[in-house]
Amino acid sequence: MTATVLTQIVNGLSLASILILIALGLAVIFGLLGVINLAHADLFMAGMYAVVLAQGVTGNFWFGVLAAPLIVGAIGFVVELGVVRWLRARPLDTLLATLGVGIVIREGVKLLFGAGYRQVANPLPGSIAIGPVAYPIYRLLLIAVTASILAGLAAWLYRTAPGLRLRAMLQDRETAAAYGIDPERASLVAFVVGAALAGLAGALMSPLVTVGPDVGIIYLARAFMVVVVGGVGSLLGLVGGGVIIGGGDTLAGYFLNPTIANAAVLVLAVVILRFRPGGLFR
Amino acid sequence: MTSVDAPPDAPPGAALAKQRRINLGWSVLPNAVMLALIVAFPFIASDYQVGLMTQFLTFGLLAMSLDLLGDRAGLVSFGHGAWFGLGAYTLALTLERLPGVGGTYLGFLLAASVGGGFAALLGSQLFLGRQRVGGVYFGIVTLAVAAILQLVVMGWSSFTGGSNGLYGFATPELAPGLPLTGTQAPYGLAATVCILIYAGLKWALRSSLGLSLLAARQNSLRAEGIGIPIGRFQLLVFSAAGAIAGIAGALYIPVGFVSPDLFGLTFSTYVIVWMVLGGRGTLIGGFLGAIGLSFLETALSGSFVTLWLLMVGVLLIVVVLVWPRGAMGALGAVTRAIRT
Amino acid sequence: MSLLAVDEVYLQYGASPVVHGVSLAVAQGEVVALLGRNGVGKTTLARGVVGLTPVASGHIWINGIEITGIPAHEVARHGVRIVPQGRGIFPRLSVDENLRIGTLLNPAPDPRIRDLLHELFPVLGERRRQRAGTLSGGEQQMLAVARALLSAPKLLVLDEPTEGVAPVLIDRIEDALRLLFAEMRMGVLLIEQNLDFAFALAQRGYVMEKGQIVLAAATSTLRRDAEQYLTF
Amino acid sequence: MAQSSRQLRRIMRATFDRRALLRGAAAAGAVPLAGTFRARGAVAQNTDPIRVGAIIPFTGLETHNGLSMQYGLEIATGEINTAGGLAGRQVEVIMEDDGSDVGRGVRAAAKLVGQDAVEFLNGTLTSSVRTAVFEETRESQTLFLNPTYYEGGLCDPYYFSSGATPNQGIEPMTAFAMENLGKSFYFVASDYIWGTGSVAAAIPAVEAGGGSVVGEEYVPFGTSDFTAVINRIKEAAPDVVFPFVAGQDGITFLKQLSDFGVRENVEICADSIDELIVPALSNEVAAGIVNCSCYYMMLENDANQAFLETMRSTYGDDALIGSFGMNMYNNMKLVQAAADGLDEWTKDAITERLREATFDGPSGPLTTDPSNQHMVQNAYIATIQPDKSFKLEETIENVSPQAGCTVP
Repeated sequence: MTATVLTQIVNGLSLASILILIALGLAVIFGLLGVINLAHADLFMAGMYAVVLAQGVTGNFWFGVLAAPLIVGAIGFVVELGVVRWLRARPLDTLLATLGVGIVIREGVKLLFGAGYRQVANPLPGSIAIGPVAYPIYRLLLIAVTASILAGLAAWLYRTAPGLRLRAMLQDRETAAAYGIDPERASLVAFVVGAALAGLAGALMSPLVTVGPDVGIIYLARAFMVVVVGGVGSLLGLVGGGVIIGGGDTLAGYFLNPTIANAAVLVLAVVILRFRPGGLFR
Repeated sequence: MTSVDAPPDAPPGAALAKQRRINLGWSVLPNAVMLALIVAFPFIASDYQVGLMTQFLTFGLLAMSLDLLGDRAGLVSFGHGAWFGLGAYTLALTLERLPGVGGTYLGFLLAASVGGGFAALLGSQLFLGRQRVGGVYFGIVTLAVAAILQLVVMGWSSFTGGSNGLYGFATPELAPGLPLTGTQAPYGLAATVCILIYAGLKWALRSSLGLSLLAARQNSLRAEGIGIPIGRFQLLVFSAAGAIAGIAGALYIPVGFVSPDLFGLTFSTYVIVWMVLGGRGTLIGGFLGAIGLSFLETALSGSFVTLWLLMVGVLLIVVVLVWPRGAMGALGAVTRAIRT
Repeated sequence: MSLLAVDEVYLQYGASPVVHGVSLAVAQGEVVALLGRNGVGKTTLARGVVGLTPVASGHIWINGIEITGIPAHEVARHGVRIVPQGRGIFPRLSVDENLRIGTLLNPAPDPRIRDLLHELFPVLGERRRQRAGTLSGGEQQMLAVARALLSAPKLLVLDEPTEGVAPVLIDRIEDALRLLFAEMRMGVLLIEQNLDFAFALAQRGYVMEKGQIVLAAATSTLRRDAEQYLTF
Repeated sequence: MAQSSRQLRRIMRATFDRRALLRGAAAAGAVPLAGTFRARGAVAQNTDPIRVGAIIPFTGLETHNGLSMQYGLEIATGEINTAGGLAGRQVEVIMEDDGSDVGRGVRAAAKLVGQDAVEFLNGTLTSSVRTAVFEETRESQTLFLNPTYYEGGLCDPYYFSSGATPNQGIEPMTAFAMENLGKSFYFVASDYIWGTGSVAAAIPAVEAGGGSVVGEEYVPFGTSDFTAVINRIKEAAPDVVFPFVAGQDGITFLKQLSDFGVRENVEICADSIDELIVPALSNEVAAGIVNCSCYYMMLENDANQAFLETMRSTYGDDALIGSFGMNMYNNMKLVQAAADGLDEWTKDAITERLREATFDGPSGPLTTDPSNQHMVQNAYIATIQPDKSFKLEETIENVSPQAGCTVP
């Protein structure tokens, strides 16, 4: 019985870390720019294909993990300069335009790589025993990696000058500009970082799921729930959202049939949004 | 949190408000041409195309209701297809239990009430609270609600037919001996309902209520300051849009089946694309966008497939960036150019 | 050559013209007041000077370098700072972080100035970890001034520093500013409605009405003649 | 591009070309449709190409199958046209994308039948699309050939299926598994008609063979995390897991089963993992899976070798084909066999002859079972090797289809 409980706890932790990882890029762009990036799911997917590409060239998964944020960050660079920049202060238009960007990325990947599935092998097969429970190494690693990325992001935002610039720009664009902060550049940095994080998440998730052009869509709604349930614009909120959705999913998945569990978590998210539109952790 | 953002070149609904002043011929002409085309279509097109057009009219009505929601309440639903699905399932389930004329009319009535009622229920929770849930949050909530409904429809197969959808329910009948079979009768019904709803909306939006809606939409802060209850307005518009979407779904029934795909993200995304590319804030733009794009897709997707979607994506970006009022905006620019 | 030279500048707010052909100058070490009733275009002019509102026509120079039409963050690189109306502090950043914004363009501020600021505004040291939004109005004003001065500006634009500040604090701010202006020798364009405050600090001033300069004179003259333009 | 402009012209022409009431006429019991147009002008149009409508998921959930189905279809068409066509007329194929979506699938069928006036339909993949298209073709009495294995239950005089019925895939698989892998089974299925129908067919097969079912479970589309399911599997400790999880979810499930170490004690058998799917699996995940299918690329017969050679020279050496693609080919070749020696193409003549048609091709001999119009065919059980190649374990020859219905 303790083994079951322990397994469920680790499962919940693992799922929460996965959801946080996936939602990170979305949260950064939403939180810092107020932009809902509907292309997030497809940037995430592009990260997976970056691994497929890098693995194909070098034969090493970890090169893919390095390449993904660079490649997807570059896509983000183009999208910000070409699209998002021109729609400032028109949030719904940004939403619609990034919907288009997502379609273009998805269909572009289909043109480049074909519509079939690609495989990314688990680079660290095998399990580690945690007490009575054997748990896959790679999933445990993901928990640690997610925690490190969160810590790194927090340090960057709260301890460095670029982070300070971004947060200042987020609060008051004009005053920030009057103090020498280039708001256009700061926005670009925020978007590229968000996109790179989406790519990194895709790369890290690629061994766990099926790599295909439509894979991102599955995660989009879930990532939104994590971001808004916790509260936009706060890393703490993101962690909270991930734990609530991930934990809720694991718990419901254990007791209920998967379809009902799925619906139950969505209902929970809607109810939270209804009563705390700003998120739980604000 | 209500985000009010309009395309920069014109305030929402401005075209409508101005239209009264502009010389009558120019505002009536496009509508007359549209009307003539809709009436003439069954006489010039093949049966296959009339059947197709019937479906696309229902899509057009759905896009029109989404445009109503966006233009008058500043809300974009990412799950609007779900209301269409609700209407379609409602009529199908009614006809399964009560075939014939009675079931048909009851079903249509129920479809409108279920669509409108569900929107009212959800809207009362979202818009009337201390903190209104609007803007992108409304989009996310509707996305989740559609996903929940889809899971319910898929999971409750004894009632809804599950992933299989529903088949073999009775054919709706408008009057004894006038079943909605073939292509002409369903087309006639769909076309009539579309025209009536469009005319009704045009009329309603020019009434004093419609104008206060417009005022509220254009400056929500000031409107709230002078005591216009924005939350209740949004609730009203959302319920109306939900009811129209429900009717549109019911009109889809002569196709002969309903499936849970109607609740999917893909379908709802399509509705948004139709509205944006057709032209926001005009009602007729989304309607024409739905019909035009659906026809193009049917004609081209066999040969283009991936390229077709790629083009839709590019077009979506370009239209939002440089032509926020879509095809209707382009048309307006052309007519203005001709006139001057 | 003056530090700031504004020549026949026209500015618009949206589509409506607000400032019509204003010319003025501020020399180094000089405190110049810009006076006028609400809505005559003072703030728009200030925003125009620092690059936040685009100049419709006319020219603006800093130390002989034309800055007309360049974006605000680049104007800032020419040593121009603004303490905007309503203070423009970043409410969700800490007091310390707000001050760090001031040092972004001046990474090694003069330690004497730093000490002086601490001395004059001790509350900023006491509350350095607090969110700036939790400070009182006067404290926020002190923060905004300190932030601007830490960046060692050549030209400081102060837009209504006394607005919404408790009267006791106004005197303290006035004393502190007098000391700092004397110490730092920058040019100051001071926009004020509080005439006593303005006359106590400025050597000369301009009076605006309906988007135009209607009077330019030394403070002593202004004290006498400004009445007709400035009664509220 | 050329094809699309042709299609556009066709639409333009059709716009001014009033046709008889589609469904109205069919409902009134008039002469079947597609044939009507042809028969009327038969003398003059005898040399017109025979149009074939293909419904293929090029986008959506089942995208990855699209190309394979196109290959099979086009290779067969090429062979038929080289050999002189059907009843002396060349074949022209019109492909439509169903987006793996029921509404679009039905619209595609309506376009192919109503506007393009195709002589028959070949295709559909997902069970929801197939069922919806079946409803339409049954009403309009259109000839419809299905290439995909499925849960069965569709019978109509104008409907033929080369796709395996449950007893041609699931039953041989469970029988083999009970003999070689273990007796207790755990079923995980996508929560829709194929998944539930397949489990419904598998349970009696297991129980009849003396095995036991220790768990069955249905997951919604888009499931990306199977940890809860995997926990339940571990607790139930079955000998064999038999998944019916569709599309990318199915691959994700297999990956995660491996990650969680379930494979150390549990065998996996399947009826849906062929050469088209394994590229998405790593060697560790794929190795050891036992699968039953009616076609593999590794089958060693002359027809298959010739087919693969044609495919690789036409579409490149990486081109892959699975059982759906092969059945697109088989369907065309069955029609060719039925049309052999026929002077004039009419739908009823072809349908009549399809009921007795046979074709011995890459997947082995196919014979129509006239009672349900599904195919008598071979079932092949194969094990995936560490290098992801398939090793044939057993061939069950000439399995009669049990479609769960008979043609009225």
